[in-house]
Amino acid sequence: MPYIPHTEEEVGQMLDTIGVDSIEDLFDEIPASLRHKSLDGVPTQATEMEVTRLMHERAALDGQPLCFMGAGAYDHHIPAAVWQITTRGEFYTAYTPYQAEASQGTLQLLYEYQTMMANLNALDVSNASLYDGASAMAEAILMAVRANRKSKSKRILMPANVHPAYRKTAEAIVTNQGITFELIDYDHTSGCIDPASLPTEPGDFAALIIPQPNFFGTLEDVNVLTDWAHKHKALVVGVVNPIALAVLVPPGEWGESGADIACGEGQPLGIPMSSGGPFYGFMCCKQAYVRQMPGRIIGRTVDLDGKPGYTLTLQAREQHIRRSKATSNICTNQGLMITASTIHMALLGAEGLERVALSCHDNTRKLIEKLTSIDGVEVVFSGAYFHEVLIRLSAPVPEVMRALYAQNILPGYAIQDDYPELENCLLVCATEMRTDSDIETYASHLQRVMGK
Amino acid sequence: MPYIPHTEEEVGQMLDTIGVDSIEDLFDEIPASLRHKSLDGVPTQATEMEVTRLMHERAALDGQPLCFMGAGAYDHHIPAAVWQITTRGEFYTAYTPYQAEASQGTLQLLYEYQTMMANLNALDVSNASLYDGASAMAEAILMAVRANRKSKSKRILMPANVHPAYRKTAEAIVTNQGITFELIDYDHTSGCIDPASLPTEPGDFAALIIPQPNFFGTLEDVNVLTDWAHKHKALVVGVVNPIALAVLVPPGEWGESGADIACGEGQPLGIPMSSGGPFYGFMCCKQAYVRQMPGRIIGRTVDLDGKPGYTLTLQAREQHIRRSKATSNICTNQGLMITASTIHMALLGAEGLERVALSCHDNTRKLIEKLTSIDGVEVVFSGAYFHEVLIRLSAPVPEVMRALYAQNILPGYAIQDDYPELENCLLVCATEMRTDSDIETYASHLQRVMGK
Amino acid sequence: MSSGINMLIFEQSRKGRTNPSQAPFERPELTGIPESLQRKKRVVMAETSEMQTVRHYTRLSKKNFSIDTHFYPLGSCTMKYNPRACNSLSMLPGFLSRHPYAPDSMSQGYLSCMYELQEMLKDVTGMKEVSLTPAAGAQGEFAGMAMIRAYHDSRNDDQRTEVLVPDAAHGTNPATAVMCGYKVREIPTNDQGDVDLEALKQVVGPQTAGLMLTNPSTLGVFERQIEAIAGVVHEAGGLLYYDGANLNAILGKVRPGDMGFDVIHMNLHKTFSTPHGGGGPGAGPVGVNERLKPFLPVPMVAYDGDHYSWVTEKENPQTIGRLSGFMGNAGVLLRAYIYARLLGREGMVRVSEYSTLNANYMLALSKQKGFDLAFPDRRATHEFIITLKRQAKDLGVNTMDFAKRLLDYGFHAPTTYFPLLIPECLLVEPTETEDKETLDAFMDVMAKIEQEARDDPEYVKGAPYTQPVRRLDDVRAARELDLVWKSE
Amino acid sequence: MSSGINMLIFEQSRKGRTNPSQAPFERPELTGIPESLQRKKRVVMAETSEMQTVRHYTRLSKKNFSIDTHFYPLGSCTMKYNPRACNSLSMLPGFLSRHPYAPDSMSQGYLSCMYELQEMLKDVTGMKEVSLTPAAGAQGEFAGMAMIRAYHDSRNDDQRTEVLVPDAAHGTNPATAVMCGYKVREIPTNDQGDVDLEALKQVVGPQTAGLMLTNPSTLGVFERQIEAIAGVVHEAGGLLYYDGANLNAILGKVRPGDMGFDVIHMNLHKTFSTPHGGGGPGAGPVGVNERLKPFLPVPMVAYDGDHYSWVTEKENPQTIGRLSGFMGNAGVLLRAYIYARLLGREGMVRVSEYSTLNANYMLALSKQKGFDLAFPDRRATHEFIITLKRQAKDLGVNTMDFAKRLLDYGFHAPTTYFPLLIPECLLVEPTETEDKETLDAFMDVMAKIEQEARDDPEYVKGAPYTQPVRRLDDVRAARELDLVWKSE
Ligand SMILES: Cc1ncc(COP(=O)(O)O)c(C=O)c1O
Ligand SMILES: Cc1ncc(COP(=O)(O)O)c(C=O)c1O
Repeated sequence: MPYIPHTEEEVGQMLDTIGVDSIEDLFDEIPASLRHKSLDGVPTQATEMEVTRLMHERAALDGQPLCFMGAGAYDHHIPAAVWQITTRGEFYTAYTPYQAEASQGTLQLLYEYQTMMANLNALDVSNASLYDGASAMAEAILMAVRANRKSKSKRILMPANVHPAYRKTAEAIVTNQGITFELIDYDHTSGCIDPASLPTEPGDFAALIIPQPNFFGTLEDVNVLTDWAHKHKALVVGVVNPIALAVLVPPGEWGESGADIACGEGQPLGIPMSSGGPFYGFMCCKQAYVRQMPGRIIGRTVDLDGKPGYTLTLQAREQHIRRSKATSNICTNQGLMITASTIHMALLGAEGLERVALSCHDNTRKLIEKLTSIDGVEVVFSGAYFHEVLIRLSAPVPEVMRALYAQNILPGYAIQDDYPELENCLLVCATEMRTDSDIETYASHLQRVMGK
Repeated sequence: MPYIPHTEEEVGQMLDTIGVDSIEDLFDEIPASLRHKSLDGVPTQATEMEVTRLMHERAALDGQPLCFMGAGAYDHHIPAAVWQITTRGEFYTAYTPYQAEASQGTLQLLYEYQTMMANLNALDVSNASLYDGASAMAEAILMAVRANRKSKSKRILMPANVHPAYRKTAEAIVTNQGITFELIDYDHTSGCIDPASLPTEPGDFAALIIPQPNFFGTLEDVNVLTDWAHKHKALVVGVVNPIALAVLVPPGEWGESGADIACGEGQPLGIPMSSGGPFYGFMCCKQAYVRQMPGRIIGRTVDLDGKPGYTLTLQAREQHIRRSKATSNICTNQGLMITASTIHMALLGAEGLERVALSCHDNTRKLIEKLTSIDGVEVVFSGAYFHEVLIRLSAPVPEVMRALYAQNILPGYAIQDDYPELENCLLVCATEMRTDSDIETYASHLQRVMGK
Repeated sequence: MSSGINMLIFEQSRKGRTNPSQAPFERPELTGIPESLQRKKRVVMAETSEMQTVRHYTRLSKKNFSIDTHFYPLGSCTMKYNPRACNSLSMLPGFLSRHPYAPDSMSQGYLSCMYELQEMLKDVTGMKEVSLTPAAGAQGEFAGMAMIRAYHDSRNDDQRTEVLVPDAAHGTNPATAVMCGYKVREIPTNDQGDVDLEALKQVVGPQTAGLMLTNPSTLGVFERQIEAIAGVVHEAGGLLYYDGANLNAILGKVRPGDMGFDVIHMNLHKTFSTPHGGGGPGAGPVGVNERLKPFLPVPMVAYDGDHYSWVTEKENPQTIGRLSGFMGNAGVLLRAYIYARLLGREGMVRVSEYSTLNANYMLALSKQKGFDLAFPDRRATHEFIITLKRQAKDLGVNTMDFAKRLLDYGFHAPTTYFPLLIPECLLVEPTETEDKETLDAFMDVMAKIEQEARDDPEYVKGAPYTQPVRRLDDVRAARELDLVWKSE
Repeated sequence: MSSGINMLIFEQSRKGRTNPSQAPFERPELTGIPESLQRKKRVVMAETSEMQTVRHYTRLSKKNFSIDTHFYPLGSCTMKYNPRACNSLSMLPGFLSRHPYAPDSMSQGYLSCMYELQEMLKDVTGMKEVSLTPAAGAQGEFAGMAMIRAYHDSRNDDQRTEVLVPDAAHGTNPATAVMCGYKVREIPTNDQGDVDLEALKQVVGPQTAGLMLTNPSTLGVFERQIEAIAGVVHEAGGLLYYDGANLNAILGKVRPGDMGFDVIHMNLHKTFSTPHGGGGPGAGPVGVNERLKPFLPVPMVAYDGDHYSWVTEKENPQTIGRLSGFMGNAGVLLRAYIYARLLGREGMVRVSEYSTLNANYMLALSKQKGFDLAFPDRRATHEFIITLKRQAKDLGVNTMDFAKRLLDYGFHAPTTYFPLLIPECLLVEPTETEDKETLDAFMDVMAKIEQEARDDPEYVKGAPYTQPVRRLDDVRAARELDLVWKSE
């Protein structure tokens, strides 16, 4: 039987040992009235050969377009070594490291990950992953409300230029606990929050969210914003792009005393775009808040012989110990993605990460230069950018996009549904993967389409 | 530096330890007149990202046609597990197991391979691989000449329906040692060697080669041929398809006393077609000839504590011990392919191998039925077949092929260059991978093309 | 051992060492970004060569137990064989390179798989609609409880502030209820492992939003009074939530929908055998009955007979919303889809049959070998519980000691100390993919350890001896927090 | 240890156990094949489940040392990092599924890689033309010597029956010469590791077909008299064959073509870092100068500036012919091509520079630690030789003992007892991809073992102690042949 090793003879011996006549007898505690007969809605079994062919066909259907789309998922180079090691059975088919002594591989790797991630964010500690960037922001909000001892408020200040899907996710997850969001509008010239527009008397609020870069790709004045929030006894939650952190001031160094919590989407660090998942959410914070942090945390300790080793720690925060009083309900997290990301970061090193970041920035600059040289294409916002820029077309975006799809180009993300005020705007991105000739291809097709 | 871990500081320390000023100094024993300046014919270095893109483009260029071609390389299903395990670093990046104690993984696997291969061929022993099927036949010929104590002859009887590339390879390899081939013509009706046509007084010859199936796909009367050769004190070398052996009488059971040596191409057992290599040659023989066998052989033995273990054995046959008196010059063989093949055979089991073989046979039968129902298409030979059949078209084969290539179909192998007497003939094959609808696709396109 | 084997990657790092092939060779300028927003100090990462990195992580991997290398009978976790085809086929370039916001026209391959998976899961669970988006079991629970809340809210039934949870429940259940703004009320279990029906009746009422139930329960038995329980809760206006961690035990035998559940989550990383990856990712799709359909989390996939498309907030305005930036763990869902196609309807029934056979066989062996069972008179489902209370008391060797000693014999330990209400418990789940010889060997070793515990308890308490480290000091780990490596 | 860890796959096999997913479910009839040609008894294979198989071979793999896990300084073998990109890119579906007889029109991607590889190898070796087809070094040697023979034959120069081979040569050299129908004559080496030029002059003559030379030689030194040697052999009408096993040492520094060689083979699985796979596959392309071009083995790849095509017997009627059914180890060649593109001309020079630096550094450390060197006054090339003759004599602990003890410390042993003319030798080749810390650690361990040998020689002679088996009985293996498992 597929994947089942039992021979008929063995089944007989096993039933004898149990003392029943048939496997069916083992289900005799299920009320007969409830027993189900067949699974007609499930196709009949297929051989691996058949399924292989099917999946090759399905995968081929979706093309592999030239990607100028970002908006939360980025087309970066991933060294071949990353997934070849990550999919080794010992990493790929292990469980959560409950038996630490038999899981030192995963545990040491996670400790290394925590170190890399904390360093990248310039914060004291990191957890070992949350589901994705959006849900990590939701968890960061819950955490900030718990952690902010100076505020009784459940009010969160949320810039309107935070990724719309992140805001929706946060809403779905945190509002059941009475937490409310107050939107801060962005400055319609720069695309950023204008610090000058912030109220001098904002009232009690638990936390300010600061996206860096924001959804429009432009860079917030994180230092001023952080200091403002701290002045008002709120915590600061940075939502950051980890590649950008190689060249941008890290959350732990924002303003006078740094952001309190940083979170974001780990995908750019070695995870393929793969339809949006599995990705992973990262979260770092100051030491003072570590006991409020959700998710697994690995600590270094010693064994009976005094030899260093690694183990799950601070489990008293977690649902399997604290149950209804846990910091979060998260259990299974995104371990394997962390495996990949850790190997990815180790392979790139600081220098590599910087070169990737610089190249993304530079390619986007080149892209924008090319595109805006086309009649009817202009940059929307004046703010500095990292690797995404919002452009406005003089032609209807949906039609332009269709024409470019036909050329196997993903021209960017149409932002109109999320921001009705930004009609015919397209959020474009060029990572280190885009060559000059890719950019030329995009520009020339766009020119042709716009010229019609 | 790519792949080189040295820091500048370390290089300095190392040069100090050596006592030279520069790396350049280390090359001072090379006569200055010979020193080379630059490698202009080699492109400049590229990042993995660039090379990844290049190779994706190159791979995409070659299409993935619907394959009805065999002729020595076959499109079989390979379980996903095979190569995922085979490419684990411990198998993939180990050397030949010279230090047995640190290579028990590879060694035990090879011992298991030898067992499977000997069983498949119903012969006593197997080596641990040769380069490929063609060179294995060449080695088998050299071995037969050495092993046949009853014959002083270096004459080999070689059927004309042995794979032409195999014959060419054997010629290139063995004729330097004075070995000669005498071609045996095939029967032009059956496509097989007609036992009745064999001389009653063939004279002294060292060995008879028997292909099963032969290059035309038809089945030789191996029992009669074997007995005939043995009667004349020649050895019998079977050149066999290992998938076919699941259902065909194995070389060890041919005739009264079985073939003496069996060899062939291992590719059908878990190796992708991959432009023809790396494949591997297998070789099995009777116990009596084991010391004449070329290639590595693994033996089971015990360690100091009496525990079983595996090691290279009978090394006195090999070049690194015996040098000019070795049974062959082979050193590096096709180890990794054996790793894949062994896992492949273990995953399929006897039942799986049989079902693959039966399905190949059945699909080929269906294919032939379909194709010969087209006007102007007929089967050339009357012999029984396994999974390849020679058909003759009433239209010029090169043109037909071009038309089918345009439909992304590989219609088969045109045999004309090798056998001028078989004009407009095409050797076709349908493995277990071909569905009824694939066959239909081929037939309908062929019909259209032939109808023109 | 060889140099570096226990070193951290950072300890192998050297200033000036680089691996330039993995990033563009050039270092363009950073233009147009204000100084104040630029990073000043370079990140401390590992500066290692590619080979050092590959060797380091390859070696680290060898310090793990895993399904591919060891029997791993971790109860409630369903550690069964993860077909290798699911890995390679879900990672085909076409799937890996698909941007989540690619247009439908460039997504029909992926969307068709997701749609078919939704349909299969509906049939398997007996529910009316499925959303695949939750990223793991706990997020599925969240989605389920949030839908229950949305349902009551939509009826302006705002007195329902309590969620009932049996004391044997997994920790995620109460934690989830709280995340959804509910108070948790524990329901006791009777000595047969069933819910204490009388106790349930006493606490159920107009304040009851719902009951979260695992069936088969985490005690390794099937809740026989399920129809009565459903009746009691429904009568009070509460809804029934099904925790699908143990769906493996009943695939094709009985369906949560038929048992009266209103909403369920599935752990595809258990029942549908997607790999656990050392802690995830998982996938926790939710299925609902008719009345909860409007509240399902988005996105989902629709099919009009010709074209697959997304279902979003637009089509489902009452949705509880989104739970992740895109569509949860798409690649895990693909693996589950492939697994489901490989098994087909024939294979799915075998899953529950042989996992149940294996568990009951081990239960029978346990009895033969004199181990105490939590519920000796019950059938095992796909798992069962041994309690080592007697051994802990008589020999001073507890469940943790047995667990660690098992590692020395090359077996991963079963789940220990869960569920909390069985003292010194071992929750054993062999799964259907293990062979009889392995089960026999495991039980032989259990008996052997018991003998060791009798002969030399201190030795057993000192286990493990053969792992990369001996028993670790967890107390110190939590007290002297060392979570991030720092160079001296 | 856990059940099965040392078992053979056959011992885990059970009658009736199957893994049906890996073959078609149907069992069609075998029609039209005479009974007498049909197999009667089912093959004895392993009947195991997919998980058993995966677990068995995964566990087996863990019993290997490899580059990805261990320092592996096997002299003459060039065990350096095999970039993982070469693996994944050479295994793209388009490459794997290409039938070797696919038409040129469906092969331009593959053929262009092969053509460019030919061109690069020409430049690297300084030869005029390259054929990629030999499947490994030894087959490259065969091709080379067969071409030398074909050349002499083409000139009707049939008195040339001897091939000269230095005594330090690899065993494949004399074995190859014999396969080409030649007699072998050994040339002695002088005490500086160079060929004994006088001895060479004495045996060279009209019967000399050629000389097979490795340079740098297998002794880890560069043959300084190479120009004189070439002169002597050429003057006598013989040709010069270059064994390219040590090309790693001179990449971009000096070219065999410029040294006067007429034909060379390269071991791409050494210099171009294709993985060794536990014993292959390799690739042994041959390069030739102008006069041997007509004899190159086919197929090769040609390019007319627009289209890539095959060169076969048709275009090259004087070819020595074919050496394999198709084109040798195509996938290995692809890996080498990818490696060459990654390194580029800049990286290739670094290969020789840093491999030479590493070897000379270890040589210097060896001196410091008091080990005897085979050639203490010479530069090391990319490898060098320690001789343990003194330790064998004084302490009774020989090279094999050192080698086995090294395994206990997590280092693969260097090549032992080769070349044969250095007693108790260790041929050490660190390669350019190892870091200084590892080289230091290795030499520390060497010194430590020497100390152990002094303190407790029996202990060292009993090594290894930490491997899956202790020292194996090779004599018994050869005497009581057990090559195939048989069920009782
Ligand atoms: C009974 C039960 N419920 C819920 C969960 C939570 O699932 P997940 O870990 O996928 O979040 C688990 C898994 O650990 C479980 O065993
Ligand atoms: C010096 C030398 N020549 C020739 C060979 C033979 O090469 P291969 O093993 O690829 O046949 C080797 C490799 O072992 C070698 O070291």
